[in-house]
Amino acid sequence: MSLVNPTKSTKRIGLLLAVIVLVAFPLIFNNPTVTTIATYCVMYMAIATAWNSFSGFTGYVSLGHAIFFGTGAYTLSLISTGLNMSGGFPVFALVPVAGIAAGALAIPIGFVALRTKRHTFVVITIAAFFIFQLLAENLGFTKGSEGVTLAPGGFAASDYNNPFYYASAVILILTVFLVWHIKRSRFGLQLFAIRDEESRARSLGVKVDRVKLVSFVLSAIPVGMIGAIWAYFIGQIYPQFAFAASFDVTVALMCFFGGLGTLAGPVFGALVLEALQRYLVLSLTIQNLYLIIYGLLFLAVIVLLPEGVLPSIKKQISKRLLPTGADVSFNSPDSATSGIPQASAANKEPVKEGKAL
Amino acid sequence: MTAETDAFLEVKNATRSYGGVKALDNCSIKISEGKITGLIGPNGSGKTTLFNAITGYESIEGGDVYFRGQSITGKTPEQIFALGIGRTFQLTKIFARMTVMENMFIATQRKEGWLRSVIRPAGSSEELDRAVEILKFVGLLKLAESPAGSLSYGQRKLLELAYILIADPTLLLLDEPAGGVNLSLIKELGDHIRYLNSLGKTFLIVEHNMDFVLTLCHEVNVMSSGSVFMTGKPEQVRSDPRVLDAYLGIDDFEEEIVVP
Amino acid sequence: MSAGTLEMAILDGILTGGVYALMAAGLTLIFGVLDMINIAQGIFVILGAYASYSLEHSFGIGLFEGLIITIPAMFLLGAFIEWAFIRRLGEYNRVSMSILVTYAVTIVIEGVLLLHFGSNYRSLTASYVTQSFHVFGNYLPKIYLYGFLLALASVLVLYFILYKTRLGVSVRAAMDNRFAAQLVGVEVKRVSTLTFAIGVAVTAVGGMVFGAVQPFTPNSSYDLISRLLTIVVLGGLGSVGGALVGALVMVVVEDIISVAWTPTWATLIYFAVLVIVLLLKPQGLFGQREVRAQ
Amino acid sequence: MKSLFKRSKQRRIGFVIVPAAALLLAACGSGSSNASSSSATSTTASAKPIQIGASLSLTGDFAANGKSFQRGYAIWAEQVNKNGGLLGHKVSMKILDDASSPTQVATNYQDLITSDHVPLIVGPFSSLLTVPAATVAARYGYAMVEGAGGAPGVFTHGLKNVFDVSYPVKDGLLPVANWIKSMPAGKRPTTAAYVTSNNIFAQPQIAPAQAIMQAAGVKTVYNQVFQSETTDFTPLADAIAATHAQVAIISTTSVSKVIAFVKDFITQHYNPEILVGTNGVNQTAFTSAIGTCNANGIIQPNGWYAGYDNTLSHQFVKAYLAKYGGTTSQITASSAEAYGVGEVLADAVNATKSFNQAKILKYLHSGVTFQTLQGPVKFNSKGENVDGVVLGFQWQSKGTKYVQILPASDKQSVAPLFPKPAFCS
Repeated sequence: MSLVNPTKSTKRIGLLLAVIVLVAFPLIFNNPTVTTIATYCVMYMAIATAWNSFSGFTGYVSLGHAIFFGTGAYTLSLISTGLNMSGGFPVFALVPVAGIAAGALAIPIGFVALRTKRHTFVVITIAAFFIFQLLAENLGFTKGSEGVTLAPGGFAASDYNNPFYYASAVILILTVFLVWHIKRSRFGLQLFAIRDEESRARSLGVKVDRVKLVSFVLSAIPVGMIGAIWAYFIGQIYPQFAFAASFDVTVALMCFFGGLGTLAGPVFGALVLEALQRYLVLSLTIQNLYLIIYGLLFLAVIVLLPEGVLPSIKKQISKRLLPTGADVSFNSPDSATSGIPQASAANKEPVKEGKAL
Repeated sequence: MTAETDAFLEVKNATRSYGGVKALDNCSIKISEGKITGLIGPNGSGKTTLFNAITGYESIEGGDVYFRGQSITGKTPEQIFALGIGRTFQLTKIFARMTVMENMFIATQRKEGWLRSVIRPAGSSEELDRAVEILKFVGLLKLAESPAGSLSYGQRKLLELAYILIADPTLLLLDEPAGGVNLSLIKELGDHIRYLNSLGKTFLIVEHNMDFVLTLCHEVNVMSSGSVFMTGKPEQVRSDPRVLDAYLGIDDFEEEIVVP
Repeated sequence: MSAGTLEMAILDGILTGGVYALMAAGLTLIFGVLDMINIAQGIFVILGAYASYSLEHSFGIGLFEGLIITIPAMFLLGAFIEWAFIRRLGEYNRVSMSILVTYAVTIVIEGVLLLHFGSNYRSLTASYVTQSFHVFGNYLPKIYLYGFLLALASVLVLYFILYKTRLGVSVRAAMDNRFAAQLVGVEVKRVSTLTFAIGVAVTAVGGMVFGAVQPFTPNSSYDLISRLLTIVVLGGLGSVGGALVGALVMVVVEDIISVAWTPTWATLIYFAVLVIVLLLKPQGLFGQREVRAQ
Repeated sequence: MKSLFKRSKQRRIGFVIVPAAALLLAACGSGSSNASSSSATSTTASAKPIQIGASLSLTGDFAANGKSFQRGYAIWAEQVNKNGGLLGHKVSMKILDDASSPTQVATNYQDLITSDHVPLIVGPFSSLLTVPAATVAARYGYAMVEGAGGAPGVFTHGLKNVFDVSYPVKDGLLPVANWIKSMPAGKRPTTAAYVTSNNIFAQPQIAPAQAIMQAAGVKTVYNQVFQSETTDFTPLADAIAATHAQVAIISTTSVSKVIAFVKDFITQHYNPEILVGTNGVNQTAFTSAIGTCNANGIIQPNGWYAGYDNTLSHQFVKAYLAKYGGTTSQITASSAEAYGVGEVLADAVNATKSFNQAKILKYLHSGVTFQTLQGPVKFNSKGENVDGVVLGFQWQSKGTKYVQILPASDKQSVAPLFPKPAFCS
């Protein structure tokens, strides 16, 4: 009886394959449209993984991670224009700086926001988001609503996207690696404990406030770094795009789609949703009806697959292969999120007995 | 049957009210080290409030709580837990989406840098051994990798006990451990408690199942209207007419609602 | 700043705040009873505005008379949505899932409105929309006062329902402790449906006043919902009175800063006030302190 | 754009449903926005048809204008085909939706250029999207003629391939300012209030006009920048009314804001002698919200209107009404801007007799003057239209007629209503 996953070696091979595909992809598919879409996919995969490592693991939904994306974008843009950098690879050296800036900013924001309970936390992250967007619009050094324009990368047009792709891929690999460690660490257990029964976790000696804050800060750093790469890639930032209101909901939907709180879910969700969406927008133009159908189908997914796509598939497969309930989770490291309602299990127990006075 | 002069745990004149109702009214209680102490009383007499006051879940407006001679009044639940007082809840609080084994590691505190704890795997080999031992003891080992949410109600009670035990508390407060649990498990539970007691652990147990309390406990306190009005051996309590009086007029309401 | 401007700003703030309070009152009820965040409240308000618009333009039914139709219609819509989707949310991840579900509801309604009305601005017109009263040496738009009075009346009705009716007792019990309420015989499911429906019905009134005060498109709901959420949190989740105070604080703070200093920073100051209040009182101005035990 | 749950980006997650939607739409035979090239005319375009690529905001914040642009481009393509196509090639528009997102607009142009290999592209809607779009185009040496990227920020970073056929945004209020300056001293207003939303289309208009007016002795009594998230405009409007400024200038990008201000001016019985809104005043949403009669005398600068007396413009208006029906007042300047973009691009192609982007770029930079429905267009080195003319329009005849009043020297201009008549109600 151990925590060691019996399928570790197959997982390793799968992981290795994934990394190879990630690295080789732009070399094989070198159409710039494809690599553009791939770059955004990798960006969102990293962001979703990072967001999930806080919101998915603790159950505190952040709608303010756009702050860190924007901070990263502005950090790189303002420093590179301030230093009159003329594009090229040196600009990427600012990406870690952007990550540090985002992480540093996450400390006071997290400190304030995490004092509140879940519902309030959602709203306070919204408020914080507005504050930072307004600051970006009105402060002198951010150039206000005029935005900041960066020097173009200056790479050859044929493989212009590759530096951005690989920079994002490095962040993605590091983020997944970190989150993988977090998930199997004591710290990860504490995060899940907070999600399931926060007050009880506290009373068991989990330093709840510190654990939440550390998780919040750690999740902000990759988002800031991707924000920086995005700004360099897109070439110009405006407050309303760098601090985009839709950002967190987009990412939340990706994580939900793949499986909230799992490791593979956000990566899968971001990959599928971002790629498919970009591809479909390019291949067809549908307007308002599309909103309705999309919304309805999403509702259907929520009602039918409430755990997200990956965990639901996994469950189905496990059910087929191993019909005994207790063993299902044995093969599934993500079982911590299987979300079996508490009451249903409890109700199985006979209720009224042993109550003699 | 006199209590020792320096009590292991002592609550002095605790007071707590909600609106106009006094949940604790000048309530005092002493617990002796190494004993199993019962706490009974009709519904609404303040037993759970007293538990909450001791374990830091609720503040008291007046009075003091002492543990091993030191005041622990006003400390937070985690501080009190760290002092070695563990508790369970009437409605169990387990971590439903984590596996049983993962539940076991939440309460294991180790002195390590928090930054390292972020990526170090949970559960050292000695902790794992200990968790296995405890799960074996409570009979949940075969379910170690199941999500805790899939456990039955009685199993959850056992899990709650188990994950507290891993932190090795010296005093355990159990809130209705037998409530809603089937008869065979109740017997097993009693054996577990006796065994742990023989290892030196002190218990304070709130329970409605009289047979369970009176056969298990060394000493029983009876509460009514927010204070302890008698303390004695089980046989004394059983025969004291005041205890029956205290329960009179209480309908069966509580019998219906103990289980979620 | 000339004499009377500040007083007018405060008065404006109070009147406008009343309207926001009304829109937020439904949200806070839903928050309290169903333990969820209803992102769709913004689009319900806009839907309410379009409902009034349609009645006015297609059938010549006045704004106030139209409420007789729009309130029950929104009530039924709310009951349906609760029954169809909200009820299916589990206890786990309830906050996240409620955001996602109501977000999906939002885009469906938005899509329907876009399909039917297009993306151009519409506004409700009636004589009292541009008429005014004379106060403080200034003029006060009648619609603001009517809107405020209507909002106040609606909030009073809500109060009556909550504190004087059998349903109200159930609602408050469910807000306090869903589980315990169930144990004492409250049909939490039914109460949830009714609460959601009432919360949505209120937007018929809120939407009518909102639409009379400012033009709207199907897109307008997003700004609105962000504001309503901050109001509800500022006032304290589940507190109708808190929603009123929260809304007043929001608009009055912004209005005072706007005229006494500069509109540039007015919004930011409000959000800063919100953060500071929550720092000092995490449960909001009138929120119940979270019970730490079971 | 600033609201939290705005759909523009997240809608993209809708791909799940999109295939279904696509099928459904295909089955219904609707939903295709591409101009149909099958409605062939009698011309003898022999060469194979070409596609002209564009990304427009058909959904999201800029959707209303994006759709106007789409109409403008469609009519232009139709007109070109009617006249034999471009260098003998039939043209069709390939328009992708960018949902008002800069990320998507860049992807779209990338795709148009590198996957569809469109020989020509035209610009998106909104200055906010122009730079990301033009940056991608520049990478492949494409010229980007556009009609809605006139904010100063577009021209400040040395993009060599952007050409804006509209007048530069910062010039928007100059005709009004110059008109006031030209008034005789005794008649000229002496106080002015300015209020603008914090926005790259609105804000840059204020300073140049203010400088001219102050030089002419018009004192600034109120000048504030507000946030588009503002919940309650009444105190701002009240504060302006309280200054009794003789000139009130409201610079916004949304008709809802200008409605809010004017409504309050009406209730406050504040009647400035000159009342200008930089956007939305000409829309029916505006007149119906404040009441037609109350619109009387309100001024808006713009580059074009359906009554513009220009042969190309007449042609456009006729084609528009034939294709979309409605009345002339429903044709927006945005549609005309898009059409103008097409005209300039077509001229450049015809003049260079090629689709070679380098030649087209060179020609556009050569300083020639193009004739468009909005009047002459001539680009400076930054790509701004130095010949861009800003016109001033005013509601007259109790709000029933929208007429050109500025510049006064223009033969089409009628005499302005000055001072503005009092509000009706």
